[in-house]
This record gives sequence, structure tokens and C-alpha cells, in this order.
Amino acid sequence: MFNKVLIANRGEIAVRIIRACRELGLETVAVYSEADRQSLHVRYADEAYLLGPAPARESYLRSHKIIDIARKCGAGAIHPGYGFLAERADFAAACADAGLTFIGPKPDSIANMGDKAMARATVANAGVAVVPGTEGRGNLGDEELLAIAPQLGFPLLIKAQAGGGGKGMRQVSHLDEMPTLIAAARREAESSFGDGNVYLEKVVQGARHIEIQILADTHGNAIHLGERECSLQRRHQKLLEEAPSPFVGDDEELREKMGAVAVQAARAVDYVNAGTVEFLVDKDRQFYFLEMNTRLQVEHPVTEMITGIDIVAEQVRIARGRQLAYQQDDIQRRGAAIEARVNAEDPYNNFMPSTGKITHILAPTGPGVRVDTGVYTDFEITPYYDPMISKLSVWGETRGQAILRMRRALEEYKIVGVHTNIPFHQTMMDSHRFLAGQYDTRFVEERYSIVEMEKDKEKFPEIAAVMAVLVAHRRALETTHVMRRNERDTSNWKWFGRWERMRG
Amino acid sequence: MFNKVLIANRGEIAVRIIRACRELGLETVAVYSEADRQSLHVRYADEAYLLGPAPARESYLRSHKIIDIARKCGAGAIHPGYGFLAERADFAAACADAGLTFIGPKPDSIANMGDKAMARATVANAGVAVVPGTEGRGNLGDEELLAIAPQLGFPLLIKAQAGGGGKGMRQVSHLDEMPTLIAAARREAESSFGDGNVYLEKVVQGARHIEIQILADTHGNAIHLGERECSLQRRHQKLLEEAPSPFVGDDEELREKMGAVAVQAARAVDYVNAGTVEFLVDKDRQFYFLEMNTRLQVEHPVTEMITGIDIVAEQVRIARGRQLAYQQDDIQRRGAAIEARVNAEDPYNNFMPSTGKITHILAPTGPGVRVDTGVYTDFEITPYYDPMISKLSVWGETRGQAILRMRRALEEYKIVGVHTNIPFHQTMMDSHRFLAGQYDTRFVEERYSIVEMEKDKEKFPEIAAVMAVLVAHRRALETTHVMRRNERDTSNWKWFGRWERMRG
Amino acid sequence: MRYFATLEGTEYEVEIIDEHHICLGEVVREVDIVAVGSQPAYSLIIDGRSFEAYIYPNEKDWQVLMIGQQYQVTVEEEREKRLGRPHEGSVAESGEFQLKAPMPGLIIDVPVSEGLQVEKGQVLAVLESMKMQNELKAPRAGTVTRLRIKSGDSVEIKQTLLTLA
Amino acid sequence: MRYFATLEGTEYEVEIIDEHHICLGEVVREVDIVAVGSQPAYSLIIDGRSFEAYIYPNEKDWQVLMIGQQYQVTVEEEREKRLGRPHEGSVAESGEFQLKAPMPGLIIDVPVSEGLQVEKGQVLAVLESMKMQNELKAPRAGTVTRLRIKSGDSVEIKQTLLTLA
Repeated sequence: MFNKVLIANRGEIAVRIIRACRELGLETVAVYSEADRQSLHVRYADEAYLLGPAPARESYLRSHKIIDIARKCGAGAIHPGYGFLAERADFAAACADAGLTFIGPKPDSIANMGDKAMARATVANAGVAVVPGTEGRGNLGDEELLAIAPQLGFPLLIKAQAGGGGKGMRQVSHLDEMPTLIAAARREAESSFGDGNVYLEKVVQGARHIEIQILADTHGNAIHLGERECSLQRRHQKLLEEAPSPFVGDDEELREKMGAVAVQAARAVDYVNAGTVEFLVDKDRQFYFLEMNTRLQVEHPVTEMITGIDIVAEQVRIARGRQLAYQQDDIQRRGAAIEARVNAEDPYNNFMPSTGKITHILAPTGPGVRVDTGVYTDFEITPYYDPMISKLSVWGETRGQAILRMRRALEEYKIVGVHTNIPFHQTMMDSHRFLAGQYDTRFVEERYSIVEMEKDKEKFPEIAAVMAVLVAHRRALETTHVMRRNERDTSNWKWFGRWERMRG
Repeated sequence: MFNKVLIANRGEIAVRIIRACRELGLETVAVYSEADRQSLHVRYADEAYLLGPAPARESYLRSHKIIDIARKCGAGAIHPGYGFLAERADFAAACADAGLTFIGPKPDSIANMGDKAMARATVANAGVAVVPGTEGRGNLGDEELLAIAPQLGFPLLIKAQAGGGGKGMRQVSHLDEMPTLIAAARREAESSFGDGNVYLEKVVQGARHIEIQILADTHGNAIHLGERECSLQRRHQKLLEEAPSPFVGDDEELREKMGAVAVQAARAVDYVNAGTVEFLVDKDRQFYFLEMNTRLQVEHPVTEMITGIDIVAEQVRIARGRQLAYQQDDIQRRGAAIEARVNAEDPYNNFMPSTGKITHILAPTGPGVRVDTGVYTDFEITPYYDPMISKLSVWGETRGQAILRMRRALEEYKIVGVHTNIPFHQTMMDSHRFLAGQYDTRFVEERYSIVEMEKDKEKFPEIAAVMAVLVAHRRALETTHVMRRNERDTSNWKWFGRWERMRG
Repeated sequence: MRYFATLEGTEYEVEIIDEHHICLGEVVREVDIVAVGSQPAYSLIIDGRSFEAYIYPNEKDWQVLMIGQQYQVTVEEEREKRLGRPHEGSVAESGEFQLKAPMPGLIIDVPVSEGLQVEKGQVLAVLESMKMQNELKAPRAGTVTRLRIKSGDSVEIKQTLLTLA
Repeated sequence: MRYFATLEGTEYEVEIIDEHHICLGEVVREVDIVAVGSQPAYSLIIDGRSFEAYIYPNEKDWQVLMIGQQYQVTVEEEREKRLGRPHEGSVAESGEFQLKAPMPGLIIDVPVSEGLQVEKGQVLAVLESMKMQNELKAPRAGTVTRLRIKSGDSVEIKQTLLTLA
């Protein structure tokens, strides 16, 4: 049984996993790229080893080096987090070969669910409904795809077989544009996953993206923790998630049915550890298997908040061979939780990613608020990794209270130095459609405009004018009285006097 | 019905109340002393008005000025928080006279419970057991107190009639020392509350301090939210609280009995709003009424965490004339919560208060962690108010998980610039007696030594030596190469370039 | 001292009376401004209303970030205004537009060539950064005069990618 | 460059080999130290172990705050040590002890008078601050030579309250 865990990831999720390990009394090992030397996960871990330069290929994707470090430092297990190596069956297999516990499912399950076409075929055989498409028909060439498309009907999606997170995905409205889009999808899939194979899938109109969290142990027990609603997406990237789903609502029958089907899908690949089964649900409450994420999900906190279960701690316990601490009947929901992904991107400028040093952070705290982050004041947001700065999650007794709390928390959240999408989340919390729970996966792209949403927002031009004048006036005074200005010219060294009475 | 609330307090509790008001859609008004201009409550409130100089007498205790501000700015209600004016019946009455809603009980209830002797007489009449003492015998002179003392037996406590929070309290072991201690208690009571009257109370040996949270509306409904254990105290100041009480444990009968008695005590004074009934519980599970706090309690978060009820929001709803949203049967506990009061004081030096500028804060976040605070990086801790920097609360599925989480959170918590009692809390989380839940109100003073507790703690002198050398070496290099040093001499103004791409 | 602040076409006249009073238009208002923290964050209380903003100077104006909203304010002292400052910014109006990289990254695609006439909104380049592909579009119609990148190039922040005439 | 660090009576010899290697005693160790944030907080990775400390210079030594523990380290460069620095700190050993206010506050009680012989641990003054009464005790036995406060006085931080000879 392992007592030391290497976390093969970075950012907020590495910090999250370190916390779970620490609460279980396990030692933690961080790995990091040259760009992440000052990251919180490096600061918090008991040990830390450099992987290489900033690009993921030269650092976080170097599976052999990571396994090598784990063996040398005596880590008995590797937690892959999400992204990077998390869904690489070969990495999971290499861990096993090296005598290391991979905190996740078996390589076969990853492989089975990782190839989207194979995944669909597997669960379809187990009697789970799938979205109509070319799943299970092997690697089709462009000609074949173009021939099949009209049978499925438009709009349809081109999706990468190896993919996830929206990469290598394109929506097609007409046959004419399909050749260009297939080429683009293949190119992106090739560069992201090293595999240019794609498949087609019918677009479910007005679809909700609802997923079921699964836990399964090595003793054959498998349960689900209910659903998360993740329909608020942009370019197939989730922006905001909630639990329970306002669409499922009080329909316990639907919830139980989806839960049971998800457990069935997991059993079909002999699944172990935490995983998520994603469904598309149409207006008539028909649901279709979309894919299974064979790893910890970014949005796991909303499920933790309403069930009280620490999913990451449970992952580690499962990997240590323990029986699940819960049976299906033990799982009880309380209240509602919402997670906003706070990204370094500019919602006023087409969500363009933003990089730079975070010069100031004041994070919301208080009742029902949770922040997961890997950054802090003076941290530099680099262009090498995804733009997520933090996950802001709130809990409320009801969905309404959770929304009001999220509004309050967003208002408190100050991040200066980079653009963030906080204004986007603020408008969302004011949106009638969001409040009513009436949104589908196309909502942000088709019906959302931040300018439109903010047109009724109160503005304070007069106050801004006064503040600018007062600060300009101060500065003019300071420039005049050179003595006063020099007082503020405090170098790093002069500040040392302040530290006199310091102690943790 | 009011839509704007003035918060007649400062620090973390003012921020807490602002948050609750904001989540209810109410406007907020802060008041502040000259020392608190940069406090978080001033920054977060919609409006803010200066009360006067730093000393509480000249600012937060100026009831007429506060009422005047409320009337002028159109606030319809005043929330007093805890301390300052929270338990002044005359202030509650003055609010009513001015047409303002006081978010708390009626003046009569405060007066009744505020005079400790009268409180005991009242609840004793209602059939609630009280600790033997001179309660209800009026304002006794020194001679009378000295005469009664031997009848009660030693040790006994001298307590301020108007008091709370351990002020004006002295423990007496022998009759000889009593005159001096009475004088000291009267002096402290006089200076703290403007009332030098004291009474005597028998010391319950091995006592646990366990309190019951009450909610009562204006429609005659009153419920309790279970107990909090607050036995970890030093000089009658609570340091760490938890819910549920490990002493009560699974004894639902005791819990329900104490809850019912607390509701009974509240009903005896026609109580409205949130309040807390404090009991001393002896080893035989006999419990005695100690006092009733007719206000929000510092440690309310632990109850919020296990019941899911927002007590401050509930206070505001009650003050708006609403019926309680819950009946007694709706109240369900989940898991365990612990709160550590993080104070600016030095546990290595007899808990001497520490003042100064907080030059750095890195607060713990993540699952199950809540921080309530009114400070931030660069905030100055002044000597004018209580030394509390923040309340760190954690929740776990079990008490064991909560303790492990608290350990993790304390380890993450970095506060530089002032001494804090974080090391105290850390040793407490490692203490066998705390782990076993075996502690009483005398534990910290009689059985606790931080030096003793830390003697097995791992130390890293070699690492400290290496770090000091490396930093000294760096500094030597920088002094040599003047060019490089100048690069770091960055004045405030030069930093402005960094702000270019800034947006919230 | 009297100042003129201009913002979105509206001019505000602000006279500093003393440390705690200004005259805004015709109305005397009580103000208290303090810096909070070591950053250019300011807390303003004006007639009891509490506001907070991050304020920092740009090349020729002030940026005020308040409640998630960004304001650009030009501030002129009365005398300065009477003397008439040289009119800046006129150069920027004329001539060429230079497309600069908004962040470091990898050029994935350049769907234009030198001499090409482009419409407003047309994609000029695709830049991959933070695992996302970002389309850089033409802010106005024009002709691509100088193209300095090709697919596969790594670019630095603010590096000029191409020029539009 | 070779340094000698002294801490709690133990001397550690540290030779800086290059930016990432030191020799500690006889053993070469891999080190990486960086400042985190704008404060004097440093992250050290030494042979893979990650440590974090706040490090700042005192009058004659370095304060290292690590994992809630405070270490005082004297650092001397080899040459400096060979030359022998003037022995500082000897003045502080001799003579008087001055009781200074550890924080601003109000003097509540002064249970001593000038000329009084006091024991170690005896209460010299009671200072009220942050709503708490704090007893200031004698760090050693001695005689109160100069008493500069009386009950009711407001005192500033570090103000001398009395002298013990």
C-alpha cells in the first residue's frame, strides 16, 4: 500500500489532489515545468521535481520521466488529475509495469472509453442509447464520411476519435462545407492527440449536457453520485456547471434512470475509480450516451458540495484497495451548487485569452463559498497551459440561494493584471434564462451577447471621472513635493524593516 | 419593510453581515472608526460613514450617532453583530424609538438576559437548572459577597452582572484572596460595561461549555439548531469551537433535552431572533444554565456548516417579520465542523497580543474550508479592538475528517507581519486529548503547554541554515552588482506599466 | 484647483476645494479617497457612497476599473486646458493598421497573402495559445501590405504580424 | 564561496558551487531557491524536498520562519570569519533591562515602585490592549531603577516603561 503520491499535473487540480492526500496523511510529490517553478502545487507539495521546459510535450506529457521520478523518490502511486496523461491508456499501463499504482481506472477501460467510436459500440452493446452516428465503424476516410453524412442528416458534428474537451470538433450545416471542416478537425486532432481520426455524430437539437458521477471500487461495487448540468459551454468548453440539474429538477425517475444507465456503462468496461458518464438529453427527456471521461472531472466540486463526499479522497481510497465507503442508498443530496470557471480571457473581446502577471487578488470567502486555485498575487499567467485561474463554487440551500451567493461572490472577486471572464459569469447570474434553468448547449454561442446583457447595468461615469481627477491630483502633488514622492519610492530592501515582528 | 441595513460593527462580523444582506438583495451601510477606513467592511458596503476616532467609546459605541446616520441615509434596520452595542437594551429601545428595526431580540429580552442575576432568576422560575450562585439576589456589596462565598464553597467565580466574554470575571480559590479579586473584577466590569456589579457562582468541576443555538420568529415559533462545544478557552475567551459536541456525541436524548430546555429559556423571556443559551455540563451529564447571549455568536459558522442554515440570513428574515423557514423536524445535522479563531497573539509568549501591518496572507481554500475575515494583505492590525484576524472553519463527513482538514488548512495558512496563534491550533489538532474529545474548560490553562506539545515536532535547522546562506549569498551578489540591484529598486510609479491589460 | 475630466464624450468639471471636498458641476460633495493595499487600488467614499476602483495611467489618459466596468478618463488641469495641449492621437487615425499578437503563441494558419483585399471581420491569422485556437480578425477593411508571419511560426506578445493599409 | 551558518550552537559549513549546487558538510546537494510573490518569501527545493520560508535580516542575523517555526541564523562568509568580525552584542549582555511596551495601549496597573527588588516572573505592569489585560513580567530578578509610567497612562509601542538594574 502506497504512502506517497506523485501528482502528474499542475494548477488548481494539482493543489486539489495535494490537499486530499494530505488530509489522508499521505506524502505528496509535485512535478513541474520551468514555467511553473513558483506554482502553488510546487510550494505545497512535500517534494518537487523539474520535468523540463514549459511546453507540455517537454514537461507534463513526458510519461517516462514522470514514472522515473516516481520510482526514484519512492512514490507508490501516481494521480494524473485531468488533461495531460489522465486518459492515456499507455501511461496507465506503464505505471503498472513500473510497479506504481495508477489512481484511476485500468488501462483497458481507458482505451475502451478513450476511443469514442469503441466506447459507443461498447455501451450500445450493453443496451445504452447512443447519439446516432458513425460510432464503431472504424477509421473512415473522407469519402466515406461524405457519403454517410446525408443519411444522418444535418446539422452534424465531426469529432476526434481520440479527443476530448472540444478539440478536433466541428459542426457542419451543409455538405458543401464538410471537406474543409473535416480537414480542419483532422489537423487539430492530429496536433492535439497525435491521431487524426474523426467520426460523425448527429446534433441533438436543444440538447442539455448532463453527466453522472460514478465511483467504483476494486471489489465490484459501483455507485453514482447523481448528475451535473454542464450545458453552459462555448466552443465545447464548459464555462459553468451546476448540481443538481435544473432540467432534471424533481424528476427523480429520470435521475435514477440516468444514474442506473451510467453505472451500467461503467460496468460494461469493468470500470474502477472515479469516472463520469456524459449524456445529451433532448427536450423529451430522452438521453443518449455521449462519452465517458475516465478520470476526475474539472467540475467535481459541485457534486462534492451537495453530497458531502470528497471525490478525490475517495479516488485515493479506492486505489488503495478499500471498499467504497458508501452504498447507493447512503448518497443524499442537500441543496444546490454552482461552479464558475474563472478564466484568463476577455469576454468583451471574443473571449481572447489573456496572459500576464496577476498583480492583485482578493478572493471571495465566507459561507458556502469555495475557491480552488493554483495561483496567488504576483503569479504569472503564461500562454502554455489552459487559461483557468480558478474555480469558484458556491452552495445554497436552494438553487435560488446559490445563484444569489454566486452573484455576491463574483462581486467580491478582484483579479487585477489579466482580463477575466468574471463579467460573463455576472451577466449569466442576471440572465432570465439562466435563472429559469432554460438553457441548452448552444445558448452561449447563439443567444448570448455580453453587450446586450449589460445594457441595463448601472454605470458610474461621474464617479469614474471624480476618481480619476482625485488620483491625478494626488499624483500632481506628489510630483511637486519631491520629498513626499521619494518616501513612496520604497525599494524591496527598505521594506525589510516591516518584518520585524513576524511569525507564522 | 426595510431594504437597507446599517451594520453597527466592524471586522469579520461586519463583512459576514454584509454578505448575508447582499445575498438577500438588501443594501448595506457600514460605519467605521478612523482606524478602520481601509477595512474590508468599508470597502464591501454600498455606503460608509465615519463615526469618530479609533477608541470604541468614540466610535462603535456612539449609539446616538449611529442611529442618526441610519435615519439620514434611509436605512430601515440596524444589525449590531456581536460585542459593542449588541447586548445593550437601551440601544435596541432607541432604535425602536427612532423607527428603526433592530435585528435582534426585544429590548426587554436583552435586559432580562443581560443582567446575569436576573437571567438566572427568570430561567430558574421557568424550571431550568442553574449553577448555584447569588443570581437573583440583587446588587450585593463586598461584605455580603464575602459572607455568602463559604456557603457556596470554593472554587467559585466572581462574574460581572452586565458582562460577557470573560471580562470582569475572576476565579477564587480561598476566602483570603477574595477582596482583592472582587475589586479587580469590579474595576474591569466598570471599565468594560459601565457597571461594576458582580455576582458569585460555584465552579462546576471538569465542566464542558456547551451551548444551544436558538431561532425564534415574531409569530411565536422557536426552534433550536443543536449544540456547539466551546470548552477550549483561555482566560474565558473561546479559542476553538465545534459542532456537534464530542461530549454529547450520539446521546440524542441529552441533545434533545438541552435543546428543549434552551427553547424553554428563550420562551421565558419572549425571545425573538437568533440567540444562544450557554450551559455548563458536568461529568454526569447534568447541565446548568449559564447565560443567554441575546445576539449572533462568533462561532455561529460551525452550526451553519452542519445544518446548512444561514443563521445571519435567518436573522434578517425574522426581523422582516417572516415566519421561520424551518420547523424543528426540518433541522438535520450532517458531518462535523470545527472553527479556529485566528488571533493576532503570540502563543510562545503567553498569548501576548501582536499589532502591526499584515504584509502577506495566503489563506487556505479548497473543499470544506471557510474563512471569515475582515483583513487582507497590507492591512494594519491596531491595538484598539479585539485581536481576531479571522475565523477558520472546516467541515468533514466525520469529526476525524474535520480534524485532518483543519490540520491541512492550518498548514496552508500563511500570515506574515504579526504573530498569530496558528501554532497553538496546530498543536491542538495533534493533541491526544483533543482527538479523543476529552477536554474541559480548564484544559488550556491547566494542562496545555505549547513547548511541551511541540517537543516531538520535526525541526529543520539544517534547511534553515542553507536557506539563510542562499539568501545572504544572493544579497551579497546584488550589492556587488549595483546594476542588478537597481533593477529591483522599482518605485510604485514604475509599476504602472504592469497594469496595462487590466480588467476585472 | 480645477480639473476637467472627459469620458465617453461628456466633460465633468471638478474643483478640488480641500482634502475632503470637491465641487462637481455646481454641487459641493464630500469625498474621502484612500489607497488600499500596495496596489493602485483606491477606495472612494463620496457623500457616504462607497466605491472601489483600480486606477492607473495610460499613455494619455486614466484607466478606471470599477465594478467590472472599464472607463477611460482624460484629465486636464484648468491652466493646461486654457493653454491648449498639442493634439495627440491624430497620427494614429491616419495610415496603417498593424496587427500585433495579443499573446505569445503559435501561428496555426494565415488565410491571407500580401496584396489581398480584406473585409472588416475577415480572419487574418489563427494563433494557438493556452490550448485554444484564436482567430485574429481585421478591425476594418483594407489591403494586406506586409505579411511577416507564416504558419508554424512562434510569435512573441505584441510582435507585429502583418500590416493593413 | 564558502559560508558558515550558526544556529542554536551548531555550525553548518555551506559552499556555493554554482547556482544549483552546494556542498553541505561533505555532501553535494542540488538546490533551487526562488522568491515567491513580492514578499521576502522563498521556495527552496533541495534534492527534491520542497520547503518554504520567510527570510529577512535582523540586526546581526537572519530570521527564518519555516513551518511555523522560527530560526535565527548567523551567516558569515569564510573570509569575514578568518578576519574575525568585531564581537557585537556584548553591550546588550551587561547593564540594565528596559521594559518596553510590546504594543500601544493603556496602563491599567503598576504594582511596583522605584527601588523595589523584584523576582523573575513578577508582574511589573498591566497593559490593556485589544480589549485584553496583559501582564508584563520581569524577565529576570533585579531592582526597579526608573519608573516612567503610572496607572492610566497611554503608551506607544516600544515606549520604555521602566528600567530594571
